[in-house]
This record gives sequence, structure tokens and C-alpha cells, in this order.
Amino acid sequence: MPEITLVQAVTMALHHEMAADGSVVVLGEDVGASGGVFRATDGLQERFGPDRVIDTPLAETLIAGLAVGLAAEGMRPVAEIQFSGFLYSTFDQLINHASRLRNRTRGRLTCPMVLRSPCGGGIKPPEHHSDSPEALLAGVPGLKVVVPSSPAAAYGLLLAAIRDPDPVVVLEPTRLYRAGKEEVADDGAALPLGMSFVLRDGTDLTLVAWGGMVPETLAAADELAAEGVSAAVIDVASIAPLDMEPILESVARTGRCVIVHEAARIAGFGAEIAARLAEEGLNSLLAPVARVTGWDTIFPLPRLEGYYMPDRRRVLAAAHRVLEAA
Amino acid sequence: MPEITLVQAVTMALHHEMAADGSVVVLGEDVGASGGVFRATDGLQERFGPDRVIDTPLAETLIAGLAVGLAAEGMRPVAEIQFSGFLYSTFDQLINHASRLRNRTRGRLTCPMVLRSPCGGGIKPPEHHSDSPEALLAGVPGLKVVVPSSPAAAYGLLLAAIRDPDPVVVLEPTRLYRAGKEEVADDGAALPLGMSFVLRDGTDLTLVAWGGMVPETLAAADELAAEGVSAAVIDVASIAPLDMEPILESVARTGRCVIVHEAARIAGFGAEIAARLAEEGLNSLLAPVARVTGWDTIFPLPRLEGYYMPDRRRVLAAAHRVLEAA
Amino acid sequence: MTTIAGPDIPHTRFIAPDGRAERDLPEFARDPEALIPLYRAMVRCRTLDARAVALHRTGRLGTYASCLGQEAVGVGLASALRDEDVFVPSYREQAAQLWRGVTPLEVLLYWAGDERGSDYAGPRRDFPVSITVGEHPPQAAGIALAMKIRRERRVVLCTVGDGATSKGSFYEAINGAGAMCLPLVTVVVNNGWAISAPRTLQSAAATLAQKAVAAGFPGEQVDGNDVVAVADVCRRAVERARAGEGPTLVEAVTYRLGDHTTVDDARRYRDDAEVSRQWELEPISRLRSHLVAAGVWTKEDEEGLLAACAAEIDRAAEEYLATPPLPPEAMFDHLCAELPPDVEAQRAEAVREAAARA
Amino acid sequence: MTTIAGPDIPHTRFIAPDGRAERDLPEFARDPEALIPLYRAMVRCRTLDARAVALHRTGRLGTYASCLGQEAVGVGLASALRDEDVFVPSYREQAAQLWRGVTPLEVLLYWAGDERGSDYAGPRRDFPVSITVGEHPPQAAGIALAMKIRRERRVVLCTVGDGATSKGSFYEAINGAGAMCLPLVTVVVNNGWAISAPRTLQSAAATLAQKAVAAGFPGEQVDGNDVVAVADVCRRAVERARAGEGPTLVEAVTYRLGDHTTVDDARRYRDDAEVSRQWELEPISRLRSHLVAAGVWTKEDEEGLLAACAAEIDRAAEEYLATPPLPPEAMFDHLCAELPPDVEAQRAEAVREAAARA
Ligand SMILES: Cc1ncc(C[n+]2csc(CCOP(=O)(O)OP(=O)(O)O)c2C)c(N)n1
Ligand SMILES: Cc1ncc(C[n+]2csc(CCOP(=O)(O)OP(=O)(O)O)c2C)c(N)n1
Ligand SMILES: [Mg+2]
Ligand SMILES: [Mg+2]
Repeated sequence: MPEITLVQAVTMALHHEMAADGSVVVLGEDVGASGGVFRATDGLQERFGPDRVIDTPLAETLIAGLAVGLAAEGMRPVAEIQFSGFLYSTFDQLINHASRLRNRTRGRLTCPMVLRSPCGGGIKPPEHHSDSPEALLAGVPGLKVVVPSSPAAAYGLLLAAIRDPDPVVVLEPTRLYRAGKEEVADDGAALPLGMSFVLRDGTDLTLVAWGGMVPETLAAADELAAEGVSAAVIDVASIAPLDMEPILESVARTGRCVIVHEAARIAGFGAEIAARLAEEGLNSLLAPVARVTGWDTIFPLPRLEGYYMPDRRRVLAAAHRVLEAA
Repeated sequence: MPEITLVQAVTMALHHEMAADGSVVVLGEDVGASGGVFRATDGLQERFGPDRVIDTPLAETLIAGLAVGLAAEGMRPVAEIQFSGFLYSTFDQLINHASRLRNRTRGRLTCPMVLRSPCGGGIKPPEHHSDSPEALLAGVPGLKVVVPSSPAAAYGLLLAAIRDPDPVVVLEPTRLYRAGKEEVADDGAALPLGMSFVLRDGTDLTLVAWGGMVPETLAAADELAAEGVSAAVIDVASIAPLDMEPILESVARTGRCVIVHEAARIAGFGAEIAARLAEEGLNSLLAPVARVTGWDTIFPLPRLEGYYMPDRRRVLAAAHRVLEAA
Repeated sequence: MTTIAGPDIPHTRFIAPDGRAERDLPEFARDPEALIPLYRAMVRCRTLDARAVALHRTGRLGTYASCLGQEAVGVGLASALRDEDVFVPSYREQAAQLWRGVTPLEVLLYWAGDERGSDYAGPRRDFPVSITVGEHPPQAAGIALAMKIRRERRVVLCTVGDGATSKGSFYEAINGAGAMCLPLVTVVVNNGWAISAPRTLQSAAATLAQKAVAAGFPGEQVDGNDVVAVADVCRRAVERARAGEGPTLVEAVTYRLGDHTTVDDARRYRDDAEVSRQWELEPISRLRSHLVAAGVWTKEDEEGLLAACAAEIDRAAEEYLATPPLPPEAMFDHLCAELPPDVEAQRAEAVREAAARA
Repeated sequence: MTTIAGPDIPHTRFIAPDGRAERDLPEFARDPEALIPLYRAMVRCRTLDARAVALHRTGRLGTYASCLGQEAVGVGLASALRDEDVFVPSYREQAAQLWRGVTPLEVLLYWAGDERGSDYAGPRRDFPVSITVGEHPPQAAGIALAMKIRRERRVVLCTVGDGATSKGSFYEAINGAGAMCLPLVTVVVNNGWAISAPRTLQSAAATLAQKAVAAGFPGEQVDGNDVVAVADVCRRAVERARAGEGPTLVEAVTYRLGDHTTVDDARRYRDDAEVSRQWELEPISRLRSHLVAAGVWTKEDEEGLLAACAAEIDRAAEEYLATPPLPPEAMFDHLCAELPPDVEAQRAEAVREAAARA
């Protein structure tokens, strides 16, 4: 079993599914000849040809619209938007069209498309390359949104996204692309969509995170363990649909919850989880819910990035606050 | 003092501010010769000429971008997007540019623009004419978002938006445009942005709403009063920045809160308010927070609209549930 | 073909407003009998439009966008397509849709606000109308891309209004279709107005056909009130696309004789005189004159047609009015292949709520 | 002027790659001494670019987009502007920006990831560079609209890459500028590539200048490696705009001799041979040959210039390296005119957190 990075897991999943299903096509800017700016589509065009691995003009609305049309005609397009900061130009296609086509036509036409996009900060890139827009897509009825936090998750969730009969947005944290390796079998096994994964059980505190914040959160849980605090860690993975069960169950046990995400706090997706706790977990809560997030300001240029990004230490500080609360 | 509708209040505010400030210009589709599809810009072009009341080509990205450029050059543009379902094409301009220009240039360039757009359902219009996208803009750092719920609020908030030194999105509920009249003095007095308004005090229950849901919520409060329940009603009005103080204060008294909005529930803006309660109001909460919202499905075409829209009765049901909770 | 403006933009017309052929008719139109189906289709659509407007006026239909005066564009372009092609319409394309097998009942249901109106029993792969102006051309390009990848000899035809040509998404689509050499024909239905905005407000371009120059493929204008010209130009464009030679942009110049929709009042922003002048160019009487002069159409034929259309539309209207709304759960049943549990619970709640209120 | 392609698109060049004038030079370029400032500016920019790339390679600068080979476009177009005009650049426009008074220090700070790099002390109304490809033209149109409304005789010049011409926002802007007759000059810097995508992938249009046909105003091509031609074409375009005659689209044909940015490796997707051929067309040696032949530029002048540029850029680099990062509160200080209380509290928290960690 190969030890691979997250971005290699993406590539592996694409290779797998393109080989397995002739209707899968990949499209986007620089995805073909160059293999993508992060090399996520490496080797695909060579193997599957320019008919199925398509370098498009520089036009995000077009890319998303092409995917809608391809999907409606029975293909399984996997479109790439080069960075999440350029996703906004696809919102009319995603919100008004991709997510609604099935409902608008009573199921006559469907839209089994995937839109992949690198997201988040942490790699000190130029302006507009560090956005975390998951909350903006989380509430779009008819759209699924997943954020992998490991090579294995990236492989399994991307396969699931491609096979899903409805549109799925896959946000891939750039900071994790090459952050570490793990063994991932190229066995074509998809992970379920719509499921939160309990990475670690715990009895004192529930830490909830996704994407790039999962490693930071696990690191915080390690330190807490060293302090004698048993912290559960849950990787939400699927922003939409959200699977609250494991979170509610864990908080029923711990009574304390810290939600960690990189996007700004206000109207971030952590709000939805906290709201669900206030609705369905209130009686379990022994302490105020805490959100550890990016600040509610514009993601700074690289020199200040370190001050912006939530990290292990910020998670830890919040955990201590929540543990101390009566 | 004239008795006017909400849409007339918008028109009055525009007339007032264009007369008072020569740098205010209005632009959008059909805003000039025809006075707007809702007549919100009625009489402006006649009075202020086509230089200041500009019919643009049918291009929402252009409209938003023009506003950014105008604002950066010292004008005070008030752009109209004909319906909120067409706002998505402005998201790249709003999120990447309007909201960030000041920060990107360390205050050298600023963006005092207003984007007005009718929002919400309830008037049985064609497809794509009933969207409530406030949550998608609520978390954009650098952007303000307001939703008036009455003629007086529409007048005062729009004036404040135009005078604000930073970009403001004003979402105007179509269902309220002509729903009722009230006396509004054309005195040029702005309402503060970033302030929630306590419409009614109460001791048993806190009802929180904005925009088109405020009248429904007030109606529910009336019925509750008839039942002997004292319900506070708070009009959030300013989605961003959100003013939690009055909500926290009221919930400290009542211990029970129902949040009402028309947009779908998941990742709707109600989540942020509920999250803040779980963070800062937990000890006051005697009952789970409840959200009364549109369903998490696509806003239906007119024949099913009545099944979708939250209303007085749905608020009432939630209020009863929350009141019964131990 | 005369070049009327811009960079070598051809303009095609065969039949003058008075019904006379100005030049040799194309092959398919030489036998005047062959034009009768086109004529019938235009009248049928106009009958439906008139009824729909009447239903709206009496509070029995939602907002409706009539294509009064533009019937030749829709019928002409639809007649150029095969069943297996895909039509991606804007919201004023009932003339083309009816030709392709969308039923008057479906049109009425859609504008009544019933999603079943987009579940076309006939052209299963045609797209629903796009209310969002100009957002559908990229999707049309995607359908065409699927056809190209699969090496099918199918074609996509997409219509947009003159206003829609100002949208970036329209441009991204035509430019991308050119770059990828897709089997896509885009017809700009230039009816002179985008709600209150006259054509000149949209662009300084002398023609809308010349938008194709930016995309690197042919663009041409056609008299959109001459159904023979529309059919001819679209046939050629469709065959080019089918032969793998890439996209064409067709600007059909016509006129919106009615209000923008039933909730618009065009007198607020345009001259009655302009409208009166345009009535003299309208497509139905033009083709009727042609057919009558050719001796293939009589007063009796006309009366028979009007009666048949009225009867058909009567039936459709009755059937529409007798169609009960969908139940509340219909809001959820096509959200996605499998509802997430939370939403499933909402579905049940919505059903309960509706039952409690009934 | 020869028409090389498409619908009457003029193409302008004065100075051939070997430095000889092919035709009579325009008025401003008749005196070869007058071209020396342009030459100096190109060399200055190339010196900055080389230093920036070196700083990146040694880990002392972030991602950087060199304009190696494109200096004539930036210098030529900037020389056509007045101070009071507004420049709205893409991210590869340091040649033009330096001419307009942006300092090498500001350029370095920006690419180091320091917001102060966009707080230009010189051209206060110029826009910061747009990393978002093609999203800035609508803003440029807005600035031009402000000038038009206020009846100022100022002009906006906006640059985009060849890749950016595929964006709908680029098209909406030029089309809107045409429709509103705005004082906007748009220069497409066609350097042959958009990261790995060759120019042909973007559009089937034979030239990018002909995008203007869709917008209804003049478009022309210029040899982007001939600074005299760029300056001449842009001067005429700017004066047209200043005179109220509306927009122009200029396609400057040049070549990206370097990688897309310092984090790109162009050898993955393009031939070294192509790059070598393009080196023979590059603008600096071309103008130097011209000046040398005209007898106004000597070996000593060249050495002096190189030394002066190196010294200036050395100083800028030192000053940049000595500039401490902003404090954490800088993340908040320009978010909006007045921070909401919640965010004010976060600001305090960020400051505390940073202090605790220091
Ligand atoms: C993206 C978008 N913007 C605005 C509107 C509102 N609107 C509906 S129709 C219309 C005018 C369209 O004009 P045109 O494209 O010429 O088509 P026509 O109505 O003339 O058939 C406008 C502005 C919309 N539906 N979609
Ligand atoms: C809207 C948007 N999409 C994608 C990108 C990623 N990207 C950065 S530069 C670039 C290529 C731009 O090519 P071109 O416009 O020709 O400019 P050049 O780099 O050649 O100067 C791409 C795709 C971006 N920055 N913005
Ligand atoms: Mg029109
Ligand atoms: Mg380029």
C-alpha cells in the first residue's frame, strides 16, 4: 500500500474513477498538460487523453456551467476551480442551477457533478488564495459539501463525490496537500458522504473540526491528554449534509464542546453546529460552547498569516476555558 | 407626514440623499426611464438626470464592479440588483473587492457603495425571484448587511447605508414593499447601522426576526399576548454587524428564544444568533433555542409557496414548544 | 444576403413584410405547402400566449412572458433541429418549445408556478427555461461538450435575449464554445427591449451577431420575423455544428410587441408609435400573405386553424385549471436522490403542518 | 499599419527586432534622446524583477510574478498617461507601476505579503494589482464612469492578460464601457500564456483585439516588444478617451520569457525552443540597438544605467528586508472605518495572543 500525500490521494482517486467509469471527465484551468498548479490532476491527460481531461479557458462561470451541462447529459464531470477565492464566480451556476436542476425538472434532469477546489490558508500564497468558503455553500439546498482532512479521507470522499447522483463541492485544504503521508489503498472504496467521523473518543471535552484544522485539533487533544484531559475529536468532513449524531452523542457524554474552523467566526459553519447544540443538546451542555476560528477580518497577506490562523494553541486555550466553566 | 409604503420609503430616501449629496448616483437595470421593476427609483432620473440615474446593461457583475470603481473614486453609488436571485453574480465583486479594498490598500482607497436588492418570497413571482441570501453575506468581513422590516426602517437604514464609509448591502423584502403604510418623516434622519431594535418588551419569551418575518412575528406575539404570554420581539435589522446585546439581555430575562427567518435553516443566519446564545447566554437558557425558518429545500414555485414560507402559525407552534420545555 | 453593419455580418431575409419573396427561397421552402406547418405552429403559439395573458388578467395564472411578435424565431429555429438535439431556452421560447413537443399544458403549469411544467413529457433532454438571464449558455456549452466527447452527431441550440448578450456568462459560453469547437448554435432573440432597456443601451456594437467575432466563429443576422429566413439560417448553422465545424451565433431581429411580462406596462417606457410600426412587420400576417398569394391558404383554412388552436388551448387551459397543486411533500421529493435525515424530518413536519391546517 | 487578422484589426510596429525603424517614427519618438527615459524604465524594471526572483529563490520573498520580456508594454502604456489618470493593473504590471511612481520597495513589500505594498505613496488613486484574473475591469469602468459623470478630462487605463480575456467580467466591462462611452483604455497584455494555457486555448478569435468588435469600439494590435509602438497606440487611445470619444481595446503582443511565477516551472508545459526564439524579439535589446544606432547610447551609458539600477534596487531590497512586519492589530485596522464592538474585542484578543506568544 503506497504512502501518499493528500494531493496524491486526490490524483489516485481521479485515476481510479476515470479508469473505472468512462463517463468521468476532468476539466479546469491548467488541469491537463501541466497536471494542475498543485499537480492534483497529474498524469491524467497523458493517460486518458485531452477529450476527457480538458484544459478550459480561464473562465470560472464557464467551468461550472460546463459541468452542469455535462452532468445533465449523463457525464460525471469533475471540475477544478484553481483556488477557492475564485469560486465566487461559480455561485450563480452552483446555487441557481447545479443544486436546483433536479428539483426544477422533477428529476427529469440531474446534475451529478463535482467541483473540486483547494481552500484555506497556511501556505503563505498571494492575495485571494486563502479563502475558506464552506459556510457559504453549506446552506444551499441540493448541494453537498465535503472537506477532507487526510489522504485517506481525500481518496474516499472524492470517490463518493464522483459517484453521488447530485452535485458535490469538494474543498481541499492546501495546507494539508503535502503536510504528511499515510497509506491509502487504491481499492476504489468510497467513504460515505454525510457522515462525521469520530477520530478519537473522549469523556471530558468534545473537539469538533474539519479540513485543515483537524491536525491542529488532534495536536491539541494530544496535549490535553498529557494534561489528563480526555478529549474526543470529531472530523465533520461533510459540511452538507451535516451529521450531528456523533457530535450530539459525544457532547451528551462530555458536556463541553469546542468547535474549530479556519474561516472567520461570524456566520461560519461552526455557528450551525453550535446552534444545533443549543437546540438539541442544551441539556447536556455543562459549559458555553466555544468557537475557535479565524478572526472576523480579511485573511491577511503572508506576513501576518501566522497571527490569523487558528492553531493548536488557540484550541488549547479555548479548551481550558471551556473546562474551567462551571 | 406622509403615510407611505416600504418601497415608497426607499424612493423617498433616494430622493433625499441625491438632493443632499451630489456624489450619490443610482445605477442598475431599469432604474432610470422606467423607475425600477418595483418603482423604487421612481422619478429619480427625471429629477436628477441620466448622468446620476444610470440604466446599465444587463450585467450584474458589471453593476457591482461599477459601484466599486465609482466608490473608490469618491462617488456614493447606490446600485440595484433587480432580485436577490441575481446577486450571486456580484459575489466576486462583493467578497473579493468591495469588502477588501480598504484593507488591501491600508485605507488609501475605500468603497462607500450600497447594493440594494429586493429579497425573499411571498409574492408568488417566477422562479429565482424569492431568494433570501443574507447568511451568505453576513460573514464577509468588511461588508455590512441590513434588512428593513418597515417603511421607517427602510428610510433610515438606507440613508445610513449611503452615508456609511464602507460597503453596505440592503436587502428589501418584496413581500413588505406594499404590505402596509406608515408615517415616515422625510427629515433625512438615518437609523444607526449595527443595531438590533427591540420592537416589544416581554418577560416570557424572546422572539427574534428580521425583514419579511417581522410582521409575522409581531402577529404571533399578539396571539401569545392574548394567551397571556409576554413575548419580546427584536428586529435584528442589521445582519452585519450583528448587535447581540438586546437579544442577550432579553434572553437573560426570558430564558427562551425563538429565532425566525425566511431563508432555509441550515447555515442560515439564525445559526449565528443561536450560536451566540450557546456561547454567551447559556446560563440564561431555560429551554432549547428554536429556529423557525424556511425548509431546507429549494424555494418552490408559487403553487407551493404557502407550504414553504414560515408564518405566524409556525412561530406560534415553536413558541409553544419552547414555552413547554422544562 | 446584404451586409448591414459591422465586420462583414450577413443579414438574411427571404420574405418581405408584405409576404412577397424578395429572392429565391431556399430548397425547403420552395413548395409553399411545406411552410404550412410553420404557419400553424406560429398561430398555435400565439393562441396559447393570448390565452395565458387572459388567464393572468383574470387571476388564474402567474406572471407570464408572451412571445407575441417573435413566433417566427422560435418556430424557425426549432424546425431546424432534430428530436435528439437539445434545446436550451430562455423564458420566452414557448414557440420553439411547442414545436419540440412541450405541451401547452406544461407551459401553463410552469407559469402557474408548478414544477411539473418543466417535466416535459416530449423532449426529455431539453432544458427548462432559464429565468436567470444569460446564465444558461455555459450549461448549453456543457451539453455540447458532452456530445463532442462522445462523438455524437447531435447539436445544442441555445437562445438568449438581446439583454442577455451583456452578461459575462453569455460571453464565456460563446468564447469557450469557439475555443473548444463545440456543436452549439446560439440564437440571440433581439426583440429590441430588455424590460425597459432598448437594445442600444446594451452595447455599442452595431449588431449583436458580431459578438461572434470576439469568440472567433461566424455570426450572422436574420430577419426574425421571416420564418423562412430563420429556418434557413438556423438549418445551416445546425448542420455546420453537426458536421463538427463548430459554433455559430445567429441574431434574429424581431420585436416584442407585448409587455415584458404580464406584470409590466411597456407604455411607461416606449412609444405606441414604435409598436404600431412594428406591427406591420410581424411574422404571422407576413407568412399568411405569402401562403395566400401562393394559393395554398384560404379563408377556410385560416378559420379552421384558428378554431383548432382555440379548441386545443381551451382543452389545455381546462386541464390546467383542473390540475390540483402538488402536495407539500413535493417540495422535498426532488431535492436530491436521497434526502438527508434532517431534511427527511422536515418533510414529515411539512406534511403534518399542511394536514393540520387543511 | 498592416491588417494581420480578423475584421480590420490594425497592427502597429515601428521598430523591428534588430532595432531599425521600419517606418517613420511618431512625433514623440523622432528625437532618439526622448526614448532614453523609456529605455531606463525598462532596464530598471528588469533589474527589480531579477532581484525579486533572486530574493524568492533564497527564501526571502513570497511568490513573485516577473514581467521579464514584457517591459515595453508596461513602460509604453504608462508613458501615455498623466498623473491624474488612474491605472488599474493586473499583477504583472510593475513596469507600468514603477513609471507611475510606485516604488520598488512597495513592489517588494507587496510580494513579501505586506499590505503596505499597496499603499502607494506616489499614485494615490491607482488601484492595487488584481490577483483575481479579470475581476478588475468592471471596477476600472466604474472609475471611468465617475470621471465621465464629473466631466473630468481624466482617463482610466486597465491591463489584463490574454487569459483574462476569457472572463465574463472582462467582457461585461468592455461592453459596458462601450455602451456608456467611458474614458477607458483596456490593454490586453498577450504574453502567449496563461500559466500553462497557450493563447490559442483561450479563444478561437484570431486576435484578442477583435474582442472590441463585440463591444462596438475600436480594437487594435500592437507589437508589445516595441515600446515606441505601444506608447504611440496607447497615446492615441488615451487621447480618444480624454476627448470623450470612448473606449479602445489594445492588444499588445509580447511574450512571457520567464515562468508564470516563482512557484511555476514552465518547462513542464512549453518548449525551450519557443522561449529561445522569443528572446530574439525582446524589447530591451531592441530599443538599445535603436538608441546605439542613433548614436545616443554608449557602452558607458549602459554601464552607468545598470550600476544605477542595481544600486537603487539594492537599497530597496535592503530597506524591504529591514522593514519589520506589521503588528497583529494591523489585520483589523483597515477592515472598516469603525470596527464593530465584537471585532474590536477580537482585535484586543489577537494582540494579547501575539504578546503572550512573543
Ligand atoms: C441574471 C438576471 N438579471 C436580471 C433579471 C431580471 N430580468 C428578467 S427579464 C430581463 C430582461 C431580459 O431581456 P432580454 O434578454 O432582451 O430578453 P427578453 O425579455 O427581451 O426576451 C431582466 C433584466 C434576470 N431574470 N436575470
Ligand atoms: C479569477 C481567477 N482565476 C484563476 C486564477 C489563477 N491564475 C492566476 S494567474 C492565471 C493565468 C493568467 O493568465 P493571463 O491572464 O494571460 O496573465 P499572465 O499571467 O500571463 O500575465 C491563473 C489561471 C486567478 N488568479 N484568478
Ligand atoms: Mg429582449
Ligand atoms: Mg498571459
